[in-house]
Formats: sequence, structure tokens, C-alpha cells
Amino acid sequence: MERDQKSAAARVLIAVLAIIAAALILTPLVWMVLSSFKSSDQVTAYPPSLLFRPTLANYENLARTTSFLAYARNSLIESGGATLLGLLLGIPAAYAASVTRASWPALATLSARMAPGTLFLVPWYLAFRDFNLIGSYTALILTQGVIALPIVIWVLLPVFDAIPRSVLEAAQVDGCGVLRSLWRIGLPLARPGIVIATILSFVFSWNFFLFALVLSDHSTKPLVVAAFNFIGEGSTDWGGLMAAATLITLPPLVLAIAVQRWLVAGLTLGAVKG
Amino acid sequence: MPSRLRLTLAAAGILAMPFTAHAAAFNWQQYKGQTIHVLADNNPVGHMIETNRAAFEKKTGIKVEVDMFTEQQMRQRLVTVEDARSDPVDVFMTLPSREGLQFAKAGWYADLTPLTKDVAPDYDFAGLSPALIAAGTIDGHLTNIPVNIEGPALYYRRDVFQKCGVAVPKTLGDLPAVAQKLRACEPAMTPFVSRGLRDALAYTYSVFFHNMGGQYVVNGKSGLCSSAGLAALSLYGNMMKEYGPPGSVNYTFYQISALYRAGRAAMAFESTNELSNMMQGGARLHDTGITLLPPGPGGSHPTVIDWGLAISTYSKHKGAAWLLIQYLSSPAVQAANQLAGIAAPRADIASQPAVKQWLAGAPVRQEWQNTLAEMAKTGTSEVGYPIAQNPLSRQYFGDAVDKVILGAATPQAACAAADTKLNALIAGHAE
Amino acid sequence: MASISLRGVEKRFGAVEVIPSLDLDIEDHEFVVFVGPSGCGKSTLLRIIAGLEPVSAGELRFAGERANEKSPAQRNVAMVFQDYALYPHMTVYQNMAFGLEMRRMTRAEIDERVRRAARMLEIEPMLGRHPRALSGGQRQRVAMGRAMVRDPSVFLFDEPLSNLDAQLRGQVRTEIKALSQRLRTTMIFVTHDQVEAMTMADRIVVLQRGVIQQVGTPEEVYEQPANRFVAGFIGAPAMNFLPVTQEHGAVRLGNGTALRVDHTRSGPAILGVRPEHFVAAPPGQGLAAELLLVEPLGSDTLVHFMAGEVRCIARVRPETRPQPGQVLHFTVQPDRAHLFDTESGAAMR
Amino acid sequence: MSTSLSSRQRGVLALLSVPAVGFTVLMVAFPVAYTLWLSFRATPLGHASHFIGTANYARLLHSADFWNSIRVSLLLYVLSLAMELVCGTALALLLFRMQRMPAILRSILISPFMVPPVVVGMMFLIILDPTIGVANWVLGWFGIAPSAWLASPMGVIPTIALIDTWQWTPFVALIVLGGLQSLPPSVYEAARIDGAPPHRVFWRITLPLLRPTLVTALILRSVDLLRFFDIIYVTTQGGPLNASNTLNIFTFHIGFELFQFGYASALAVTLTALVFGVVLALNQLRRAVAW
Repeated sequence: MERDQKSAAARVLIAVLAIIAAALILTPLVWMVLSSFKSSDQVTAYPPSLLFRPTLANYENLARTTSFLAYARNSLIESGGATLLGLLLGIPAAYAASVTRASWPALATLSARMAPGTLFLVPWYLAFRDFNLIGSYTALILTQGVIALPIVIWVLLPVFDAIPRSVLEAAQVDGCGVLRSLWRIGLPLARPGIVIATILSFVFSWNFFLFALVLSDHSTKPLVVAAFNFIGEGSTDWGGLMAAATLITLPPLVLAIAVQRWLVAGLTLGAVKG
Repeated sequence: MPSRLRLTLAAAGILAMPFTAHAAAFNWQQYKGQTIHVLADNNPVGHMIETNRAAFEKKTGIKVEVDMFTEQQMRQRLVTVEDARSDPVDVFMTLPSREGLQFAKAGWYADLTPLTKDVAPDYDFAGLSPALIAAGTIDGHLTNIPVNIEGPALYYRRDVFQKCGVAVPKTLGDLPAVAQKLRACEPAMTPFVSRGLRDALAYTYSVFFHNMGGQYVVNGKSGLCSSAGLAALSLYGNMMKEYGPPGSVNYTFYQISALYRAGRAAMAFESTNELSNMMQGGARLHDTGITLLPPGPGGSHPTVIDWGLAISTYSKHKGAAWLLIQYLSSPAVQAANQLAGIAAPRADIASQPAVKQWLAGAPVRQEWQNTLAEMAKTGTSEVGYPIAQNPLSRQYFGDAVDKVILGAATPQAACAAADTKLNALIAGHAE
Repeated sequence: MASISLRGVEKRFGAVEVIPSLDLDIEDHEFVVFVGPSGCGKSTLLRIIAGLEPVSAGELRFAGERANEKSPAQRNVAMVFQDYALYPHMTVYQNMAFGLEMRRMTRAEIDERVRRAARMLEIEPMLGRHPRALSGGQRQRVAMGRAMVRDPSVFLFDEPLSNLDAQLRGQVRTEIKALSQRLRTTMIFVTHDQVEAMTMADRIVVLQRGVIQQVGTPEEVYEQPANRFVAGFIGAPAMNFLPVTQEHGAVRLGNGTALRVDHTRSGPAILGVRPEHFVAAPPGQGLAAELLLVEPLGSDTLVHFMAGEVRCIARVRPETRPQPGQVLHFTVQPDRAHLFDTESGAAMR
Repeated sequence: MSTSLSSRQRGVLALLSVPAVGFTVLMVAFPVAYTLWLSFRATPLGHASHFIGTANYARLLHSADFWNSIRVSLLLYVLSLAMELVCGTALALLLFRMQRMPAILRSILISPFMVPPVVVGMMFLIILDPTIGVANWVLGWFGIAPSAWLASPMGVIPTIALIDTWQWTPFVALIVLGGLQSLPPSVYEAARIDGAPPHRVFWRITLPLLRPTLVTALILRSVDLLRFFDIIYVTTQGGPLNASNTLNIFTFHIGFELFQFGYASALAVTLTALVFGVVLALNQLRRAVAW
């Protein structure tokens, strides 16, 4: 009886905390989305207009004046490519680093994130120019891949670490080589981690504009670089910016929603540990 | 960009047709089939390029691709590309008052002088502001062609001034008193706002400085702390500190326009370029007046600058690039620009019928036009120190201004600290 | 199907020498138990045989063939892990089928083998479940089944009973023993529990610090321990050790008491007496023992007493109903007494 | 455990890292070498550079702005990191506890880091404007005096840390959630049976088991926080009075506003070395907490 009351109280507490957290997290997002339905002068109006006549003008304007879909496609190709590249190279590396407990490969791949992004601009520009790759998807996927790769590796390291060694050894005894253990045992067991790594690296490369700023050209410009079209002297279009931001945020959000079901907890390891 | 503006521009494009019709002698099609890349700043001038792109492409058969970024992004891309001596940029927008000397020294500007000889008959090169052309000519090379003029102007609320029984200050010295009265009569309103962000305030501060009688370089030394300089520093700092909005130290055009548009400021000292932004939504269209900053002991020296179009030294399509510049700076296109709130660097534009009609549409437009005309006549484009390291000089005195705004130092102390660095900079000791 | 022989096998982890140099022969069809306290190297040895651990030196032969370089799969071993190491994302069926799949067996054959093993282990109803839905005992069976289906030439068990409760442990012990008799496969079983070793093994290998102390049948290691370590490790309660001086046909304890034993020489020694080899003696004879603690076990009763400095345990008949504080007198069965060298601990014969 | 691998396995495992490491080296080696080279040179804009020894480094060591930027960077780093780890772990626990929350809601709760950082900066520029911002307006309802937020030299760093915490807490939460989901539930059950109250379970069981995951979050956030850029770039550009002039912002200014590439390279090298040092130290932590 007492226990029931206690857990009921705990549930209420958790619910209250959840609501507070949600409010703090959501308020700016709501502001962003609401602003995308306002005209620019309404966005910056004071006091803020809570009740306003929503307008679709920002979105219409976006559709009319910006090759939004083309940019979105570019972003998808580049971030998708970079994420794939990151997963392809990162999963085996993380697995190896976890099994051998040697962390230097993981550290090495992080090196690209230790230097300021601006350090890469000129040298990369020179290098990609020599390979005639300026403005190519290849250049953008490769450079964004440098961003995605360490995220994949570092997110997966503890996940692979949590797989009991004996399970991998059992696979070895069952006749699996290193690669096959990774494929048949490591990958399925690390699935929630891989999902998270995918979301994170996708979002990172989706929103990273610096490299694309100099390496993309007209036909390969990603969305986030195009978003700058809304900011500028004499032309800061707050409503348009927020509409663009809302639309830019949507694809990663959709991705996150879509992969949620792979994120179910308690999927696996509980059964074999202890 | 507000859609209304775009429509106006399109209409202007049609209007512009007759001007180009009899220019048959000039071969606009000579670079047909080429593609040129334009690096543009995301401001009304940049948008103007985008707006005129289709008509130009049709006229010349040249394909134009415009990459538009915020000013800093644009510069970041430009410097990467130019530093690599690479050619993906043919035409770029440039702020001669800021980076002219620096870029010229770096050799990034192609010399336009020979190209100006080969123009369509109706181009009227001489009609472009001689002062700006002179300022853009460095070591005998014409570095850019101006496509607009702009400067900080005083936007003020006629209705509030009337209600509070104050007039536009006659001199710079009257400014605090006026602000004081406005504060007393409209306590909810910010009496005065201008730029406070370190790297942005040179534009507005320079007018205070010059009107007070200041000169940035006197006999090879920094003149920041002359008595006129100190007076300017005190006045600007105090206006922002006492009568500016809280947080004014971070203010640049984003906040200033938003504040003024929302009806929360009685006076805003901001670029003429912001006109359409400030008027957006229509709330300010009929209660706003525009004028120059009042003169001070040193007279009236409004800042007037231009955005110019330059051709990259490394461009492989200089001929086609020049056609674009020529087209965009032609009297016909510039007249159309004026209707969109982009002041043309051509004195005789205002007398064109379409422009006249637009100006008559709202009193604020006429005032805006008058202010710009005055700027063009009496203005100076000295924004910060006239040295290659101009951007760094802006940071140094920007720091001093911010210290005063924040009350972190007396004007004397703040100025002295900046002056030491500036003198070293002028002497070329610092890189 | 496979005899195993180890020659000069060494294992070092960095600077730490876990197994100095070891020779061992395991016959085909033999059930061998490695036993020893934790850290004695028994699991390492098992993992070396499995192929999970490369040797630092020496040679390993399976059926006469060098196997050092062979992978676990090539050695055709199957292993049951201490934590069972079931694949958590696979059903019981898939767990058991996995190793066969790796051997490219046909579906039909896999199915047949899995079902046969499941039947044998009585886990057929669980084939569709995931390991997380099984109890500890059931998981243990699945782990065995996974090993069985492979029809391996060597079966390896790494303390597979340590996670089971006592009752289940006894039951599974019997099952494994029965299984070994039915399958007639070479089996190596690692445990730190000497009861498991005694009850299951054809031969026991007693290890300490990576060194084999004795290899022999359960009877041999129990009755003729090669040294004091083996003597003390095998048997519960443990053998009592008393410092003595040997005289002809007798040993003299520190307090002067003389006890008759066989095989004496002369000089100091350690007398080893198992609790059940103390014999009640009439008052005044032998060792006078004032009982400190009495533990009735039902079948017999353990009594604790001090013999000089040494605490001893003797097994007495429960009918005598001894009480703490009471004084009993013991002699030892002369032919069951063990004498060990004071220095080396080696049995004196 | 690592010594238990056969040489063949070691070989295969080493090969598994080769693509990742090789790719990174291929991409990173040239820029880093180039920057290092440039850091020893004077680079007059548009003209050939020339060797000047360690003059650029000497210059930064004697620059008050440099030391200020180190101080600002570290302050912002510590403040943001602490808040993000605490809030991120809390949010992860919340998401973990509320398993049945609809996917869409969960996704929205983790979405702030999906908003482009530049937009976040612009957004908070308006939301936190002392005069026309929503923040002060809302706080006003509760009788809280308006704050200058980004415009106060004292308040700017905490404010930026708050913005960053808003944006990146979900990122940390997601990583921690991944860790929580690979923890054995039996441990909680065991602890509950032992009669431990929930908060004890958290401190004594969950948190220690989460350490490797937290170190991952720590390292991933550290590399970004030590190079703090986007939000400052959009909001204060290092001001007011250098109060938010992080090393990365400072480096950017020198390089891409003032075009002093040699000096900027020396600063970039220094920043990289700083981040590298911190990561190495944190990596030791990773080893120490592995279980």
C-alpha cells in the first residue's frame, strides 16, 4: 500500500519533470514554427503577437524564389552519402577498437574534429581543385564524411564494449571469423547504437555549412547554405528564415521518427549479462 | 525579400526596355554561351543582381549563376577562392570603403579601365558618381563599378516628435537634449538607437566622428583622441548608454531595424539600405522621417559608401563579366533599382519620370532620396582608417566605443588604449 | 574422435607468466576435469585448447596433428561458457543452428540435428523463444544444446554450473555425466569445485599457478595426492595438516603425543589426515581433543578441535552425539595417513 | 583481453581500422601540414609568403587577446559541458523511463540539435533581445527584471552556455540513451530486490555503468565546445568587449576578417593542440572507466 503510494508519487514527479523539460525544450521550437507563419515585422513585433493571422506567404515565397527542392536533394545526397560513408568505415573501426581495446584509431579519426573548421577551407579548396572536384558531390560527401565518421565510431565504442566477450567467442567457436562475428553478432546487437549513430551523423553533416560554403557550387549547394539567403543587411527576412529553418529541420526529424522503432530498449544484452 | 518588392522590380524591368532598344550598334551577344559566376552579398544590391539575371541572360546569351551569402560568408568564400588563385568567381560584390585597398594590394581586382572604353552607346560612364569612381581607382586601376550608394541616415518618428513637442536636432550637440525630452514624454520608447556591435559600428560612428571635426589620420598619426575625437566618442557612447536600448552593445542592423519597425525606437541611425526593411508591414511608412545626422562643430560629413561590382583577376570570362557589370550599372537598370529602394550612384536618375512617380508615393521616400542626394554631394567614404588594414582599425576603435557604451572605461582611457594600437597599425608595425 | 596432447605449452600475458610450461595428454573419449583455485590457469588452459587463446610457446596436437594455428572451428571443438554466451538476438533454435549454418550444412540437416538435440535436452518447447525469456537452467541447456548439435570432437565446459542454484547444479552435473557416456566425445570440464571434479571426471587435472600438480582418476588424487596442495584441495572438509617428527612407525606431535602411522622415515614432516581417518580411541590414548565446534551433517558429524596450534576437523559417527567442550581421543588409521615433505610439500612414500 | 587474440585475428582487426584511419589521414594530413607550414610564415595578402620562424607563435604568446580567448574558451567549455552532461543524462533517463512515449514526441524532444546552429543563433538574437525579445517579456510576468543577456560582458558567456545547452542537451541525451539501452536490466532488478531506493540505484548502479557512454558524450561535446563558434559568430561576434571571443572566433577574425593567414594558422595550430590535449586526457578517462 505504502509502496503503491510511493510509486504513484514518483510517477507524478516524473510526469511533472517531463512536462517542464518538454516546455523548456519546445518553447524555442514553437517560437520558430510560429514565426514561420508570420510576416517579418510580426516576428520581431513587441509585445510578441500570440494571436495572429497565420500566413503561408513565407512558404510560398520559399517555394517560388528558392530552388528549395533542389537544395534539399543536394543535402540529402551529401548528408546521406556522408552518413553512409561514416557508417561503412566507422562500424568496422569501432568494432576493432572495442575488441582490441586499442583506442588510437578512434582518436585518429577524431582529429578532424579537433581542428577549427576554417583550417581546412583553403587546403581542401586547393586539393579538391587539383582533382577537379570543386562543386562535386564527391567533395562534399568526403568532407562531410570526416564529420560523420568520428561520431559513428565514438557512439559505437561503448555499445560494442557492452557486448560480452563470451558471446563473440562463442561465435568464434561456432566458426565465425572476425568479419562474420561483426556481421552476424556485433551488428545486430549494436543496432540501437547504430541507429543513434546514424541520426547523429546525419544531423551533423546536414547542418554543417562551412565546408559546403567553399566546396559546393551552384548545383550542389545544400539547404543549410541556402538558408543564409534569408539573412543580410537590408534584407533579413525573419519569417522566411524561420520557414526555411522549419523545413530544414524536418528531414532529420522525420528520419528520427522513422528509426525510433529500432531504438526499443532492453532489446538484447540484458539476457546474457549476469 | 518581400514579395512586393520583387514584383516592383519585375515591373521596372519592363519599363527599362525602351532604353536598351536603340543600342543595336553594340554587340551584346559577343560572349553568347559563356557562363559566369557571381558572388553576391545578401542585401538589396545582391537581390538586384538576381532580379535582373533573367533579362540579362536573354539579352546576351550568357548564363549567370549567382551565389548569395551574408557579408562574412561571402568574404570567406571569396578569400578562399582568390587566395587559391582560382577562377570559380568571375564577378563579386565589394565594399571599397572597407576592403578596397586591401584587395587591390592583394591583386584580386582586375583593372576595369580598358573595359570602360568598350561600352554600349547609352551606358553613360560619366554619369556614374565621379567621387565613387575616383575612390574606386587605386594606383591608376579602376577596381570596381559602383552599383548603389548608401549611408547611415537618421530615421525618426514624426508622430512622436510632434507629440513630445521636439524638433529634429539642429546640431549634434542637441542630440542628448532631444533624446532626454523623448525619454520623458515616451518612457516606453528607446529614444535613440544605432550600431553597437564592434565590427559594425564604424559605419555609423564615423559620421559622429567626422561631424565633430575628427580626422582618422593626421600627419601620419591616429587622430582618434583629438579633442574632436574624444567629443565624438563621449557623445556616441553616451547616446547609446543613456538613451539606447539595453544591450545596444550588440546591436547591428538586425536589431535596429526590428526595434524601429516594432515602434520601439524614436530615432534610429541606420543605413539607407534598411528602408524597405523598416517600412515592412507598413506600420512605419507614414510616421517616419529621414534626414542626415545633424552637423557638428566640424560640419556635416555623412558617410556615403557604395557596393561595387568587381571582376576577379583570375576570371577566365572577363569579357562576359564586364557585360554583366555594364548592364547592371546602366542608367536603365539603375533607374529600376531606385524604385526598389536601391539608391543609384547616378545623379540624374531622380529626374526620370518613373522614379519621380515612385518618390511621390510616400513622403518618406522623397526624404530618403533627398538625404541620399545630400550624402552623395557632401559625403565621405572614409569609414575607419584609410589604410590597407582598415578592417583591423575598425576593431580597435570599435573596442573603444564599446567600452564607453558599457561604462567599462572613460572615453579618455578607452581612446588612449585604442590609439596606441592604431598608431602601431598606421606605422605598419603590426602585420 | 580426438586425443589432445600439449607439449611444453606456455602462456604469458605481457610480463605475467600464467602457464610456465605444461605437458598433458588427453585420451579420446575421455572426460577430463581441470580443477584448481581461481587464478590457477585452468580457464586459460581450456581457452588454449579451444583456440581462443594463442600459446606463447609449445605445441598443441589434436589427434596427433599440430593444431596451434587452427581456429576453434577448424579444431572442431564446442564450448559451453560460464555465462552461456547465448546470442541474445537469436531464438533458441537459431542459437543452436548458428554453428551448423557456419558449416554450410543443409537446412534439413540443421533442422534434424537441432530437433534431436532439443529433444535430448527437453527444450523442444522453447525453440522459438529468445534467451531473455528463459530461466537460468534453461539457458544452460540451450548452451549445451548449441554445443551438442555440432557433433564436435571435443566438448569444452568453462565452469558451466557456477551460475546455477545448488539443486539444479547437482541435477545438471548428473545430466552432463550421462551425456558424456552417451555421446562418447572427448570432454574437458573446468571447475573450481572439487565435488564436481570428483563426481564427473574420468581423470582429474589439478592445477596451481599454471602448473599441473597431479593427473589421475578421482580415486588416485583422493587417495594418493601427489603433494600437500592436491591433498588439501581435493576432499571436503579439507585434509588436516599437522607438523610432526617421524620416528620408527610413528610420528610425534608438537605436544609430545605419538601416533602410529605406516611408511615413516625420520626427521620432520607434515602429517596429513582426512577428517574421516581419525579413529576414536579410548580415553588416555592418542590425541586428546577438546571439541570447539560440532557440526551435525546427518550422515555424520564434524567436530572441530585444536591439535597444538592447528585447528583440526574430524568426522565422527552421528550416534556419538558429541558436545562442545567434551574431550574426545583420536588416533589415525595408520595406512591412511599421509606424510609430506616440510619444504616441498611433496608426498613421502 | 586484448592479448587473447590470435595474430590472424589481430591482422583482420587491424585491417578493419585501416579504411577509417586511412580516410581520415588522407583528408586531414594535408590541411594540418599546410596550416603548420603556414604558421611559420608571413602571408601578405595576394603575395608569396615567406618564412619568419616562430614569430607568429611569439606574437600570440604576447597577445592579451589570445590569453583572453583561452580564458573565455575554457570558461564556456566548462560551463556548457557541465550543464549539457547533467541535463542530457536527466533527459535520457526521462526518455528511458517513458518508453511508451509516442515516437513523434520523443523525436521532437530531441530535435533542438537538428535546427541549424546559425538559425539557433539568429532565433535567440531576437528571443533574447533585451527590448523586444520574448524572454524578458515572459520573465516579466513573474516579476523578474529584464536581463541584458548577450549584451552584458558578465552575462554573455552564461547566456551562450544556456543557448548551447538548449541545443545540445538532446544530443547528449541520445548518446546516453544508447548507453542506457545496452545496460543489463537485471542489474536494476537485482538492485531493486536488494531494496535500494531509486536514487541510490541511479548513483550506485546506473551512473557507474554509464561511465563509458558518458565519456563518449564528454569527448564528442568537448571537441565541439572547445572550438565554440557558430552561435557566437551569429550573435555577438566575440563581444561585448571580447567577453565571448573564444579562441576559434578569434582565429576566424584574424584569418577571414583580417586575412592574416600566417598568424591565424599559428592560432589554429594552438587551438588544435589544446583540443588534442584535452581529448588525450579524456581518453585516459575512458580507459580508466571501462568495465
